[in-house]
Amino acid sequence: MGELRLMKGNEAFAEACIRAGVDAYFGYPITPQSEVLEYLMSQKPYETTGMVVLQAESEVAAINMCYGAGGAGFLPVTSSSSPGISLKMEGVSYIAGAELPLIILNVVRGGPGLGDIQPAQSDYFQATKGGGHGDYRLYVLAPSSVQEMADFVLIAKEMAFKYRNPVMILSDGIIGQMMEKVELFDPIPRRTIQEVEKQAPWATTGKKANRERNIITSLDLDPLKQEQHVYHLRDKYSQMEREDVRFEEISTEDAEYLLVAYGSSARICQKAVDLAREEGIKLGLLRAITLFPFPSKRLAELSNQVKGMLAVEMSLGQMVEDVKLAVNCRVPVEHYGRTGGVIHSPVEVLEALKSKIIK
Amino acid sequence: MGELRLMKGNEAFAEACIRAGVDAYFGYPITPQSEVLEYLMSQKPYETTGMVVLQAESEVAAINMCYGAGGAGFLPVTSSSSPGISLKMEGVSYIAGAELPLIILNVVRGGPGLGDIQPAQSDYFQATKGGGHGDYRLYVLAPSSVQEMADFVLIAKEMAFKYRNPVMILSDGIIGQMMEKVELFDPIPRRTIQEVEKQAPWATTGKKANRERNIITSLDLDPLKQEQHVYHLRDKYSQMEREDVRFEEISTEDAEYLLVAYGSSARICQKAVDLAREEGIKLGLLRAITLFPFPSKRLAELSNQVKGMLAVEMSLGQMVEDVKLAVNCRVPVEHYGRTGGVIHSPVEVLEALKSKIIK
Amino acid sequence: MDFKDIIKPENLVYRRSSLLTDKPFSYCPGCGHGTIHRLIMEVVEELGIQEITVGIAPVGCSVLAYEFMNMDMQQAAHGRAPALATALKRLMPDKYIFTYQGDGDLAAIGTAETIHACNRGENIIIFFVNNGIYGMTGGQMAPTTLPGMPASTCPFGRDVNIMGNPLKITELVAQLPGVHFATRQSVHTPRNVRRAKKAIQMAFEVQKNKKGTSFVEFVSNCNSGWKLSPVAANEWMEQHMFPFYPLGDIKVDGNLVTK
Amino acid sequence: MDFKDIIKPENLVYRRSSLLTDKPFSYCPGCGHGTIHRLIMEVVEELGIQEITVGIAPVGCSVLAYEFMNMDMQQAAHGRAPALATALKRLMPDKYIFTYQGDGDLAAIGTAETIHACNRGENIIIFFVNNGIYGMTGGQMAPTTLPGMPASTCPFGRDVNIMGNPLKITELVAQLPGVHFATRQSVHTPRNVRRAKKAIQMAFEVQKNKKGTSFVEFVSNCNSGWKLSPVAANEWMEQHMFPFYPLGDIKVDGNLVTK
Amino acid sequence: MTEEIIIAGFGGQGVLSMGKILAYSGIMQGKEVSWMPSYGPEMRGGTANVTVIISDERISSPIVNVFDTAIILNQQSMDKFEKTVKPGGVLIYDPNGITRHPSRKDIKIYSIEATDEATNMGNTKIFNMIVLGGFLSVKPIVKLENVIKGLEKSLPARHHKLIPMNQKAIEVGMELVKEYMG
Amino acid sequence: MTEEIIIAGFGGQGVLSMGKILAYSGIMQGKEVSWMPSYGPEMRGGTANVTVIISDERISSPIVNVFDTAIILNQQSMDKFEKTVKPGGVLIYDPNGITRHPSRKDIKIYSIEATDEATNMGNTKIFNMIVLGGFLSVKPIVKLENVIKGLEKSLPARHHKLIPMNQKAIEVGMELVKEYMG
Amino acid sequence: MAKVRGAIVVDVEKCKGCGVCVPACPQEVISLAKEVNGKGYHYAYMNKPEDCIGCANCAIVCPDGVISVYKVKLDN
Amino acid sequence: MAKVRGAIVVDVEKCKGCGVCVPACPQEVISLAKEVNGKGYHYAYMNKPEDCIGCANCAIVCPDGVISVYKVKLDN
Ligand SMILES: Cc1ncc(C[n+]2csc(CCOP(=O)(O)OP(=O)(O)O)c2C)c(N)n1
Ligand SMILES: Cc1ncc(C[n+]2csc(CCOP(=O)(O)OP(=O)(O)O)c2C)c(N)n1
Ligand code: SF4
Ligand code: SF4
Ligand code: SF4
Ligand code: SF4
Ligand code: SF4
Ligand code: SF4
Ligand SMILES: [Mg+2]
Ligand SMILES: [Mg+2]
Repeated sequence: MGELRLMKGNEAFAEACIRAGVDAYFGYPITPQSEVLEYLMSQKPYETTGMVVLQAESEVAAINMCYGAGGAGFLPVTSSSSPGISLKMEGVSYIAGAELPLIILNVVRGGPGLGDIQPAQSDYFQATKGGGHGDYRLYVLAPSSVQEMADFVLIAKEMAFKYRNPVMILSDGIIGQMMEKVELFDPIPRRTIQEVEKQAPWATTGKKANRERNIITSLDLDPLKQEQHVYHLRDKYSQMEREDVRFEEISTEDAEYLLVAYGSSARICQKAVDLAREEGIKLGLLRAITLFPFPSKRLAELSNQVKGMLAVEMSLGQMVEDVKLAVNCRVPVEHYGRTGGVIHSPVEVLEALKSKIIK
Repeated sequence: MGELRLMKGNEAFAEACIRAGVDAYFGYPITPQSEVLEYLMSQKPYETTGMVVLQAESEVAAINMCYGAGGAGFLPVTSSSSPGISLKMEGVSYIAGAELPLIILNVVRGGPGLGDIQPAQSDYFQATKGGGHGDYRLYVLAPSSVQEMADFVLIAKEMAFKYRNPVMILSDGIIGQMMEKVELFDPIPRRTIQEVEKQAPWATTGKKANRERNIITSLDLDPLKQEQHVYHLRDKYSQMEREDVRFEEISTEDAEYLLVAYGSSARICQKAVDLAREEGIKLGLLRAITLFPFPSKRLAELSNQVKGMLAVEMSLGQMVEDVKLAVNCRVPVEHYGRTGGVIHSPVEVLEALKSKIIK
Repeated sequence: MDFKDIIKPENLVYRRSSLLTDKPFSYCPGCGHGTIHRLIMEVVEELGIQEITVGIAPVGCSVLAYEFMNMDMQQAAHGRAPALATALKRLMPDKYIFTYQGDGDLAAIGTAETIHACNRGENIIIFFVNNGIYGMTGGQMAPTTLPGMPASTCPFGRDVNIMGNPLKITELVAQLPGVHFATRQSVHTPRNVRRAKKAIQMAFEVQKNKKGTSFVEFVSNCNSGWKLSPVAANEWMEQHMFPFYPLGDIKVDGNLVTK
Repeated sequence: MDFKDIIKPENLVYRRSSLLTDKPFSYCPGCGHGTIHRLIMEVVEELGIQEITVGIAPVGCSVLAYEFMNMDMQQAAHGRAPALATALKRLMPDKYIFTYQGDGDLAAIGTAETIHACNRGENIIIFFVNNGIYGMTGGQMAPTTLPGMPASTCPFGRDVNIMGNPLKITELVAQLPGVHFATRQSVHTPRNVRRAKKAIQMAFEVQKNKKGTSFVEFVSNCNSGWKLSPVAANEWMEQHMFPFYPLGDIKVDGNLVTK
Repeated sequence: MTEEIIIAGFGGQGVLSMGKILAYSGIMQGKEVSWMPSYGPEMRGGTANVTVIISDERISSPIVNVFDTAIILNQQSMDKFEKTVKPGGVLIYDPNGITRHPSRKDIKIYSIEATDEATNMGNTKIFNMIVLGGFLSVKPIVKLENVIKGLEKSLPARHHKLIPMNQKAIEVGMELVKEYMG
Repeated sequence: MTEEIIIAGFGGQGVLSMGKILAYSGIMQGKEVSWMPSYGPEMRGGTANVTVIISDERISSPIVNVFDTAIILNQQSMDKFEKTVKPGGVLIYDPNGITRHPSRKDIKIYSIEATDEATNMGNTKIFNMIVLGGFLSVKPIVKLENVIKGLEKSLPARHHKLIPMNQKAIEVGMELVKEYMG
Repeated sequence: MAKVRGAIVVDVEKCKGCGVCVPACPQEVISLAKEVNGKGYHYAYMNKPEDCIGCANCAIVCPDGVISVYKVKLDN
Repeated sequence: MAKVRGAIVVDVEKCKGCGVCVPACPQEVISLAKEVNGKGYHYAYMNKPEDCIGCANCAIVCPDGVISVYKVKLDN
C-alpha cells in the first residue's frame, strides 16, 4: 500500500505529477487551483526528478511552453481555472493538431467571464466539444475525489502517449480545494533523455545522423493533406471511443431511474441515491469518468432498463446533450443543476428527479 | 434600390459596418479576413462617420478593446479567423457575462492549429456551444452570400442591442473571399454620444449627477447572485429561441429527404438539390441562418414529413448533433462533409445522400 | 479648550473624498490600495471631472475598485485594462480615462497591452500599484518580486537564475515616445502621499492636454502577502523595495529625467 | 584560362550550406529571409551542432522555415516562439535552441512572450527579422512600420498619431538584465552579410557559455510588401530603415554599447 | 458512524488547521474523512469555515448543508450556522465576542471560553487546540492518541516540538467545555 | 444561361482583375455573378486562379469543379485545369511558355498569343484585357458596352483615362483569338 | 504655546486598526485601543488629544480614509 | 595582371532573377539573362566571366543560395 496522506485535490494532483515522472509544469496562478504551482515550488522537484517547474507570464505563454515541451517528446502539464483555460484555447488546438502529449487540469469555477471562484461544471462543452477551433477532441477525465486527482495523472499520462493527444482533467473547485485521504502511488522515475528519444522518435530532440529531421507542426497548406490529417485525428477519436471509455456504476443493477453525473456532482448524486433508496425509489447512478469519449454505449444499454434519466451537472445543462444523443430517445432525459458557483444538494437532486422524471 | 457593387464578402461586411453606423472596429490581420481591416483603413470612416478603426497588437487586445467600447454603450466590431478567434474566447465569455453589444466575424479556415487557410466550417461547436468558459451563448448568424455579409450586419446590430449580447457572424473562406453583386443599404448615421447614452443608460459614459454610477462587470463573488445572473442570461437565450430563430427553406414543400446546411455549404447543397430534382429525387434544403438559436422547432416539424436528413457541413460533423437533438429520433439523421479546408461538391453531397440516407 | 469644541463643521480640514462610496474597502488592514483609491478620487473631486471620467478596474485585489470609486467604471479581464482604456478614450476623446492595475496584471499577463497602449501614446493614465506580489490570489510571485524575496510560488525566495530578474516596467515604458509622463511614488508616509497626489494631478493635466500616456507607479505594501504587520511592511518596503524601485519622476514632459 | 577550367571541385570556395534542404525557398525573389536562413545554417554547420540544435519557426513568411533548415524544428503559434524555446531549453539545457521570428510575430502579438523570455534570460537565441511589415498576410502594418510608410492597413502611410510610433523592440529588450547580447544587422550587401554572420556566431557562443539571451535583429526587405523591386527595396531600406533602425551592436557581453 | 462538522470563525483563528488536524486524526483512526474549506479572497478580514466529515464508510458528498456539530467562533458564523445544526445535534461556541447567544432548543449547546484560556496560558496560537479539545470531549469520535498522530502528520517536522503544548491545550479544552444553559 | 469559367495563370498576369472585370460586366448586363479566387500565400510565385460564374439565375454554389470555359495562362494551370472543362466546353490559352499543349478532343480549344501582342503593343499590363477580348469573341455572353461599364466600375476613378486603351486591347484580343488545331 | 489646535475623529467601526496612522503623527497623538470594534480590530484613537495640531498627516495616510481632521487657529 | 581568377555557377532553374547579386559584384561580372528559366525568371549569369575574382560576394548575398563560387590562384 502506498503512502497515505491528507491532501487537497490540487496538491494531490501536483504530487502525483512528480511521482508520475512528469517532465515539466508551466502555469499561471488563478483561484481555485494556485496550490498546484505552489505545491510544486515547495517540493522543488527540479532538484530531485529534474522536473522543470516554471511560473509563466500568462496562461498563453504556459500552454505554448507545453507545446514546446511536448514537441520534444516530454510530458508537460499545465493547470488553470476557467478564464485561464479559455486563454489557452488556441494553444490547445495547436497541440491537438500537432499531436503532442499534454495534461491540462481545469479546476472549474463559476462563469461566464470573471464570474466567481466557487465550484462549477459549466466548462463541459469547452472541454468536450472543442473550445478551440477546428475538428479536434481532447481525452477528458473527470475525477470525483482527491484520490482520483492523483490517480488520473497516471491514466492521463498513458492516454497522452497512447494517442499523442492532449488530455484534459476536468475538475472543479470542490475537488481542487477539499482534502481527503489519498494513497499515493510509488514514484516512477522520470525518463532519461534517451528514453524520451526512444519513446518519441518523432520528437525534436536534435536531428541525429541516422534519422530524418523531425518536424512538429499543425500546418498543412494543402487542404487535401490537411483533410487526411484530420481524418487521422478522427480515427484516433474513434479508437478512444472503442478502447478507452471509463465510467462507474452505482446501484444500477436494479435501477428504475438513473442519475448521470460526473466529478463532484457525482459525489452529491451518490448521496441522493442513498436518500432515494431510503425512500424506496430504485435509483442508480452512472458516473462518467471520461467525458470524451462519453460512455454513450453503456447509457444506450441502460436506456433499455430504466424509465428515465436525469443528467445532474453544475451548469445550465451541457452534458445532458450527450446523454440525449446516447439514449436515442428511448427514455426521457432531463437536466438538473445549479450554476454560477452554487452547489446543489442531494435533497435538491432527489426533488428534481421526482418532479422532472418520476412525476 | 441601394447601390450595386461587386465586392468580396469581407469588403461587403466592412462597408456594411460603416453604413450601419458601427462605432468601432478593432482587429488583427489574419487570412482569409484581412480585407475587413484593409477596406476600413482605405475608407477612413473615422473622417466621415467618426467610426474608430484600429489595428490592435493582437486578437486578445482587439476583443478587450471591444469590451471597453461595448461597456460604454457603443457598438464595436471585431473580426478574425479560426486561430485568432480561439484567442478571443476569454474576452468573449467576459463580454457575454457583462452583457455587452458586439459583432464578431469569424471567417473560418481549416484547423485545428495553424491548419490551412482554406474555407471550413469546423468552428461550429466553438461558436454555438461556448468556446469560452461558463454558461453563455452567442447569437450566431451564418451568411451564405456576399449580400448577407452586408445585410447581416444590420441584423447583428439589432440583436446585439435587443439582447445586450455578443453576436457572432460565422462565415468562412468562401464567403469572405468571393465577390458577388451586393446591393448596399443606405447609410444609417452613427449615433451621437447623446443617443448612445439614451439607448444605453447602463453604459459607462461618465456618471451624470442625475443617475447612479454605471458599472460594467462580469464578476459576482456571491455565487447565489452569480447564479441569478446566469439564470437571467438563460432567459435571454430562451427568448432568442422564441423570437429570433432564422432559417430559409428551399424546395421543402414536397421534400421526402432533407439536407440541413448553413453558410457556403448551403450554397453547395442548393445545387445538390437541383441535381437531385433532375434525377427525380424529392430533396429539400433547410438552411439554418441562426445557428444559435437553432431552427430546431422547424426541423422537428419537418421530421414528420421527410424520410431522413443529411446534415452537410465542412467539418467532421458538429451541427449534426443539433439536428439530431431537434428531430428527436423520428427520422434518421446522418452527417456528410469534407474537412480541413476541402470543399465538398454538389455531386458528392448527392452521393452521400444516396448512400447514407436513401440507401 | 477641549478637543470636542474643535470638532465642528466649520473647522473641518480633512475628510474622506465624497467621491468614495460608503462601502468599506475590501482591502486588508493597512493596504496601500485604499490610500491610492482615496487620492485618485480626491483629485477627480478637486478637478470636478466625475461626470466625464471612467475608470477601469483590473483583476487583482482592486478588482472591486468599482464598488468604492463613485463613478462609472468597467472591470477588465486580467491584464487587459489598457485595451479597454484605448477603446474608451478613442470613442470619447473628451472624457478622462484611467486604468488601475497591479503588478501581476500589468507586467505579467498584460505586458503586451501595456507596452502597446503606451507605444501608441494613448491619452490615458495608467495607475500601476506595484506591491511585488500577486495579492489577490494569495501571494504568488509577481514580475516585480525582489530577488530572494519569498512568495507562495517561490517559497525559498525568488531565484533570479530560474525566475528572472524583477521587471522595471516603468523604466521600460518610459523609453517609448508615446509616454509623456512616468513617475514612481509611494503612499506610506504623509510626505509621500502629498507627492503622490501631485503626480496624480499632473497625470490628469497631461491627459487634459492630450499629450500622451501617463504612467504612475505606486510602490505599495501587500502586508498580507509579505506576512508582515502593516507598519513593519512599510518599513520593509523602504528598506528593500525603494533601493530597487527608486521613487521619483522618470519621464516628465516627454523627456527622460537624467539622474 | 577559360572560366570552365576554374569550375572544379578543388577550387570550390563557396557553396550553399549542406544543412539546407533541396527544397527551393518559398520566399519572393530577393527576400532577405533566404539569406538569413543560409547564414544561420552555415553557422550551425560550421559549429557542427546540427544534432543538438532545435529551431522554432514562427507564423509569418518563414512559417515554413522547417522545410528548408535540415534540422529538428517546431512551428509555433503566432508570437509564441519564445515560450516554446523556454521549455525546450529548460528541458534540454545542453542543446542549442533558437527562435526565428518576424516583426509582427515578435513585436506585436508576441510582445509579452518576447519580453519575459528575455527578462528571464533564457539561454536561447532570438533571431528577429524586421522587415517593417506583415509579409505573409499581404503587407499589413507592423509595429515596426516607419512613420508615413504605407502598408495595406495604413494605405495612406503610418500615421503615428493614430497608430503610434514604430517600436524599437531591440533597444527595449536590451535594457533587460537577462539579455546578454543584442545587435542589429542586415544582409543586403556582402559586407553586411559578413557582419551578420559574425553576430550569429557570437549568439551561439553566448548560448554555449550559458550567459543568457541573445537577440539578433536583421533589418530586412519585404520587397513584395513594399511594392519595390528587390534591388530598389534594398536601397529604400538603406535610406529609410537604417536611419531609424541603426545597424550595430546594442548590448555586448551584458553591457549596453554607448554610442 | 458519520459525523458532519462545520467549524467557522474569523480568518486568523486557525479554523482551517483545526479542521485539518481533526481530519488527519480521523485517518489515523482508520476512518474516511473529507475537509472542505470556504476559499478565496472573501476570507480577507471576513469569515473562514471548513466542513469536516469523518465516517466509517466512503463519503459521498463532501458538501453538506446540515451538520451533526457546529463549532462557532464569531458572531457572523453564529448568525449563519446555528440554524444548520441537525435537530439533536451539537453546537459548541466560544462566547468571546458573541453578542447574540444561540437560542435553539432542539440541539445541545456547549460553550468553551477558549479565547480567555489561551490568553491565560499566554499563547493565543493554541486557541484552536483548546476548542478542538472541547469538541473531542463532547464527541469522542477519535481517540486522543490518534489526534496526537494527526498532529504529527499535519505539522511540519520542525514544529513537532510544539506537540506536547498542543496536547496540553487539547486536554485543557476537554475540561473547559461546559453545557450552555441558555 | 449559366457560364462557369476558370481563369488560371501566374500571380502577376492579372488573372484576378480580369475575372473581376468580367464579373462586373455581367452585373452591368443585369446578370447574377460570382467571383471566387484562390487565395493565400501560395500565390507567392505560384499560380493564381479565379472562378467566375455568370448566370441569369441566382447562383447556387460559387465553387464548381467543372467549367464551361477554362482560360489558361501557364503550364501549371494547363496541367491542372485542362481536364476540368466540361465535354463540349471551351479552353482558351496563351501558348507562350506552354510546353505541353492541350490534347482533349471533346472540347473546343482556342489559342491567343496575348503575351506577344502585349509586348508588341508596348504595354504588358494590357495582357489580360487581350485575353478577355479573346474570351468574349468566343463566348459573347456580355456586350462590349457592358464590359466598358464594368471597367469603369472596377477601376478607381483616377485610372479611368486608361479605359480606351483597355477597350483597344479587348478589341485586339477579339481579333487575335483563333481555333487551335492540335 | 501652540498657535493651532487640532482634533481628529476616527470612524471607529470602520477603522481596521492597521496602525499606519500612529507613526505618521508628528505629535504622537494616536494610539490603538485595547478594545476591539465590531470587526475585532483595535481601533485608533487620540491618546493625547491636547497635542493634536490638525496637520492631517494621520488622515492622509489612513488607507481606509476613516479619519476626519479639524483645526482651529488660536489667536491668544 | 590579376593574381586570382574566379568563376561562379548559378543554379539556373532555382535562380529567381531577383538581381541582388548584380550590384554585389565588385567586378560587375553578373547580368540577368534576357531569357527566362522554367519558372519564368530572368536568371543571373556571368556576363564578363574573365573579370570574376571569386570573391563570393554575389554568393553570400544571394537570398536563394543558388550561386557556387570557384577560385584559383594564378602564380604567373
Ligand atoms: C486570465 C486570468 N488569469 C489569472 C487570474 C487570477 N488572478 C487574479 S488576480 C491575479 C494577480 C493579481 O496580482 P496583481 O496584479 O499584482 O494585483 P494585486 O492583487 O497584487 O493588487 C491573478 C493571477 C485571472 N483572474 N484571470
Ligand atoms: C493568432 C494568429 N493571428 C494572426 C495570424 C495571421 N498571421 C500570419 S503571419 C502574420 C504576420 C507576419 O508578419 P511578420 O511576423 O512580420 O513576418 P513576415 O511575414 O513579415 O516575415 C499574421 C498576422 C495567425 N496565423 N495567427
Ligand atoms: S492581499 Fe495584499 S494587496 Fe491585497 S488587500 Fe491584502 S494587503 Fe492589499
Ligand atoms: S512577402 Fe515579403 S517577407 Fe514574405 S517572402 Fe515576400 S518579400 Fe519576403
Ligand atoms: S490608519 Fe486608519 S484604519 Fe489604520 S488604524 Fe489608523 S485610523 Fe484605523
Ligand atoms: S492631525 Fe496631525 S497631529 Fe493630529 S492626530 Fe493627526 S497626525 Fe497627529
Ligand atoms: S541573387 Fe541569386 S536568385 Fe537573385 S538573381 Fe542572383 S543568383 Fe539569382
Ligand atoms: S565571385 Fe565576386 S567577382 Fe565573381 S561574380 Fe561573384 S561577386 Fe563578382
Ligand atoms: Mg500585486
Ligand atoms: Mg515582418
